[in-house]
Amino acid sequence: MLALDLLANGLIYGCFYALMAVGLAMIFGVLKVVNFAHGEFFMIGAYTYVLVSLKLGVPPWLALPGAAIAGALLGWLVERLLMRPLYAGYASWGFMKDEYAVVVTFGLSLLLINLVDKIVGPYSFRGPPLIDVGRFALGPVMLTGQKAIAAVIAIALMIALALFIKRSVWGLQIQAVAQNRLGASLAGIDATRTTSLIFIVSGMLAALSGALLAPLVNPSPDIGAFPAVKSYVIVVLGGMGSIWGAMIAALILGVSEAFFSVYVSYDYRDAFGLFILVAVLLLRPQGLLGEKGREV
Amino acid sequence: MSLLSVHNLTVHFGGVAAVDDVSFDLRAGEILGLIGPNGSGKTTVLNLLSGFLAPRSGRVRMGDDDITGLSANRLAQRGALRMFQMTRVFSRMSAFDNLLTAGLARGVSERESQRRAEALVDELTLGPVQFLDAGQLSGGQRKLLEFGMCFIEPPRVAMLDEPFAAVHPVMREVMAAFIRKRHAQGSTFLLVSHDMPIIVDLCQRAVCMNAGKVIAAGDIHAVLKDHEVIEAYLGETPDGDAVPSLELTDSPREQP
Amino acid sequence: MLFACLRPLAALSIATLFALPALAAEPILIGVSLTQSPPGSVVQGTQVKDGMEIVKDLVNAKGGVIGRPLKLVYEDNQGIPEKGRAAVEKLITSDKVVALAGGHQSSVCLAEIEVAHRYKVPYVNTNCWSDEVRKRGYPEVFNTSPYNTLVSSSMATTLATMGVKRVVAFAENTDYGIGQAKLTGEILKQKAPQIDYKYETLDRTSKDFTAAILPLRANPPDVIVLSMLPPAAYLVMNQIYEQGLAPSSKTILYDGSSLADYPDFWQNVKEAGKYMLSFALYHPQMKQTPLATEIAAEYKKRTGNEVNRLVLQAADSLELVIQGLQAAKSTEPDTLLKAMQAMKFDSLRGVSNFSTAAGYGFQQWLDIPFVIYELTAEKQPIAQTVVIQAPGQKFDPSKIVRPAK
Amino acid sequence: MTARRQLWSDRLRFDMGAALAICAALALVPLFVSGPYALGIILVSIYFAIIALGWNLLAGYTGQFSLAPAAFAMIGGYTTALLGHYLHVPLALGIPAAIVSAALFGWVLGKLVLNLSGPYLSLTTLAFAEIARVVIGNSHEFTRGDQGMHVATLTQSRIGYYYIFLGTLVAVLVLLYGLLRGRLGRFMMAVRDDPVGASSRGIDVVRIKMIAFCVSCALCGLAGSLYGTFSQLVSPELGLLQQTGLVLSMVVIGGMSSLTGALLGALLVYLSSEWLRGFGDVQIIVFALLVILFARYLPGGLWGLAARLLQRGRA
Repeated sequence: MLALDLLANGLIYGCFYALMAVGLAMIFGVLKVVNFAHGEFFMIGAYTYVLVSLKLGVPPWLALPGAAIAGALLGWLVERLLMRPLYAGYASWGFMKDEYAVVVTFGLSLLLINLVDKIVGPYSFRGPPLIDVGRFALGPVMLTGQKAIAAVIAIALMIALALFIKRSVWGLQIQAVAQNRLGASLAGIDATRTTSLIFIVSGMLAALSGALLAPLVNPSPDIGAFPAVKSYVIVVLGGMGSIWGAMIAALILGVSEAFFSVYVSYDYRDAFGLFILVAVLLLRPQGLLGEKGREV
Repeated sequence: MSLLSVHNLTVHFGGVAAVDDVSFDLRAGEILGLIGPNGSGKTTVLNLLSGFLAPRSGRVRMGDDDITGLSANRLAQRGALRMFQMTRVFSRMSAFDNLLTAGLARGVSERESQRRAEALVDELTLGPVQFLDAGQLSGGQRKLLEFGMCFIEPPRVAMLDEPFAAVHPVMREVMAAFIRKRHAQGSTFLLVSHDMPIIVDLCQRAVCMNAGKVIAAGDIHAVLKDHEVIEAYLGETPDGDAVPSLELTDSPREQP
Repeated sequence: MLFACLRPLAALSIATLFALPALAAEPILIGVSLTQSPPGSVVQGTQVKDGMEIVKDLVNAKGGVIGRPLKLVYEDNQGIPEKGRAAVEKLITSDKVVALAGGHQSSVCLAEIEVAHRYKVPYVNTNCWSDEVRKRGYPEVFNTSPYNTLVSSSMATTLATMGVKRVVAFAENTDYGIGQAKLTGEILKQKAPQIDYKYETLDRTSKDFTAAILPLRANPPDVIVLSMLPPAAYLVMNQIYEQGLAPSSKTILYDGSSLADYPDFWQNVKEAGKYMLSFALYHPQMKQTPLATEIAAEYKKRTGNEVNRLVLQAADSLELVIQGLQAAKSTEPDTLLKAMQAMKFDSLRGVSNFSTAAGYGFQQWLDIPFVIYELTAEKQPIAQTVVIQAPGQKFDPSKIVRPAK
Repeated sequence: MTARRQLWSDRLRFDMGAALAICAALALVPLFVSGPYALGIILVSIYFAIIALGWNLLAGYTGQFSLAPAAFAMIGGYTTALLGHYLHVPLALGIPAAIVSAALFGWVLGKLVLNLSGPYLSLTTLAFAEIARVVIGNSHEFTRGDQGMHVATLTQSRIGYYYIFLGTLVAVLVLLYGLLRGRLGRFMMAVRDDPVGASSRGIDVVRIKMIAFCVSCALCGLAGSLYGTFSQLVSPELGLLQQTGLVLSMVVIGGMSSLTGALLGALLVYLSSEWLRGFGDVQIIVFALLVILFARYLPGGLWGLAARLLQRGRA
């Protein structure tokens, strides 16, 4: 009974986590760097959704794509203005890419959080629900319309992404660049354009998850911290750059967190995901799915 | 007397035997050629001997002691040095510092390493670039630098993986000369290459591998006349007369 | 070489040194350390600042204090104790403020009062509820803020008079939250040992509390006490509602941190806020000084929001300093201190004097007026809430409205 | 063309000279600056400088890009605080204990990430840091949670503390100099540039990595512990990810793989962030912009720039 509840709730949050994390996973796969501002992509999405619908009175269903566009735009800008040096002129930058990426995105996240804090204000907003269905019981499990619809959309987006990566030309290009940037560009793929595409998609997904969760997590300027840390865990857990791994890891994390916090301890709940992470890395450094990260 | 003896070495990659029951001896003071077509397992053997791969079965002995599965740095400490086809130098240190570091790594005192490094820089004609970061050196210069790093403390056996591949002829010559000189001084070499002229030029004996197996071993000329070897290189040969000899290709010294 | 490195360094340190004290001329400087950027509660920080600004402007409009204008020097402590410590030190040693006010987060206050104590500068605690702030017994620290003992004991009394059997408290993992939840438990043990009370700590940075709520569904308690601050508090409320746990004919929510008058309360909780009992420090029914009403009007004018307890607490804490200055007729910290200890403080919410008994009450305005009201409709303004316990009156359970089955 | 003699030992000596010059300058500051606040700022920036130097040893010289420096400062601080609070251990023992415990945790972390590289290593260290912070922050019974713990102080005199920190900084610099100019330093850089090559030359990569982790974390622990005694308070916020971000930006802005770089970066970044208080509540926004611009348009950092200019000047 309780177990069933936990499982359902865990799975739902798993889907949300997945949506947050895949974007980060894609950037990892291609640039092999940490994007510290990933949480702020989420935040921007959530705020766009909330403000557009609450302040401009746009219906939520239109605000959703609005958020996606905002995220895509941000992703594009970040790639264009900050990430280019990582691979344009590799020779000179190659050796300092880790620290460059971390510091630049760290600065970016500080900037975005405080900009929103000053411009929009510190108060948290509860986004309007996509459908006006209050709480309802699904068998023994209590749901709300928003929670259900958000989960459904999240799954739909996952499937769409999967098809996009597997089937579409762009998707194949992304895979190629992720596996071997040089090789891909030798094969005539415009690695730079592909990378900026990845940032656009990544930003869009993060922003969408922000928008979908806005009615559930009441965004405030520092909301980004929570999806960010979860995403880091999921991405490593799933194996760098492996989108499938990220999805599976997200579900595992969602469910196990739910059970852990009830049957073990609520206080250390947020440390728990990290514990799994460390454990997995010890047994299987390349993550659940995903290419090896070990040195020769 | 054999310095390095390899007994029934075997390693599998995903079911496929990349090295299959390989045995051979490396005699002290000789230059042994390890030849064979691409993908015949030469480099894998080198990885096994230099501690970057652990064999599934088989033994490797150096002198009197068993060195099977020792880690790369242990082997290096014991004097089994390895050079890579893709050079591995410390790109953000000056060439000179690379040599110095290699010396220290082999337990040579700082002052002594200094002295030897200076000597090696001259011998390897690295003088003009010795203070540049190794990352800025040309491919050939890096190979020379690696030679220096191996020989700053004379190794018991030097394993060279395709040292002459994609190197400017002049550099090749410097290397070849370096190898001959050290050989004359009694160093032992295991030379992996599919560049026949050089092999013929430098080696007394050779071991030829194909598809992970040793197909011929012994005197270089004998090996190169061996039918299996020729087939391995040239595929099926027209039976009957005029077996093309691998020795007829011209040796590097006659190249412009 | 040496100078190449030195120049920018010297330039900066000298800038930091001389640029700032330049201000300390004729106006009286009062230091305010509050949260203006995450991770701390910027929501509280903003309200505290609003309250202080209003009082300052009103006072200066009337010619200031002892003939000199007031000037507030703000420092952002980001809700981080360490930053608070540094901020207060800067305010004291570099801005030379005569007194400090505005503290609104227990962990930060605890770091700041150490500095105030070392430099012997008056420190007025605006909104740090943790008893620990008082227990340190520093003569420099005055508390116009509510305190956990007050809230916990009133809640305990309430629960006892309601005659409930099972109570579960959700406490945020801060000194305030855990402190309050524990204290309530202890007091209940004496007052009403028959009540089965337990509390669960929740991480205030987490967003999904369902896992903590679900186990209650099997056997819902009579009351769920919330010792949490926004935004986490809102999420917990919403998720309790989603799970159909409360409000119900059996279970009601009881808020222990005066949530209901935050400007963003209703926008964030909607139907989940209905039928919630709230321990509150402000209600229009409370007796108020003309100044209080003036401030309320001004706040409405400036922000468009109804005045709330935090704004008034901020105003009160600044008022205390002002009255101290008037009594002392000097800005000498120690004269000021003496004056503040000696005087009667007539606040926006009634006259008060500070207890000097050691412990949770040390230099604490003990009889802070409070009410307990119930929110009986969505988006209900405070004025229309149902008062269950009027200021100074007894708690009257019969007034509690419960949702129909 | 013959490049001018530019050996590691020369570069390092030059680097160290510059660093000591800065320290000398710092030693003179109290002659002109007496305000406890101004001294306090420089003092805190020295705290960051020590962490930055520690992290630089690990990331800049050994190529192990850890994201946990702040966490180790926190661990150090709490070691001293807990020992003092529960066992009444005097600081004379409490501070060394902090160094040891930080080194031990560093050893554990090192073991954990031994075979990881690149983003794997970064994120695992990040996870480790977050675990440490969440556990300390939520163990109220033991660590008093977010309220932090009170720590005894070495001296009430601000000048005194200033010179204690400066002295420690110099000691750390000397230690690092000795370590870097010898075998260890060279081996570390070898591991950074090419682990495989290093081991094939006879360098015990594992041992070198572990040493780097222990020393680096020990330095962070020392910094955290000293800092705790100075502010008489340790709180989980010491280990916030933002703090690590701050340290990283210091090193990157100052210049990776350089003693002076780390020191310079720490001083400039922290002092300017304080100086930016003048901007009121947009302070952090301006600061963030500066960080981005520096990282973006000044590869190699200030020290890289300075060094290049000085080279040109000499040649």
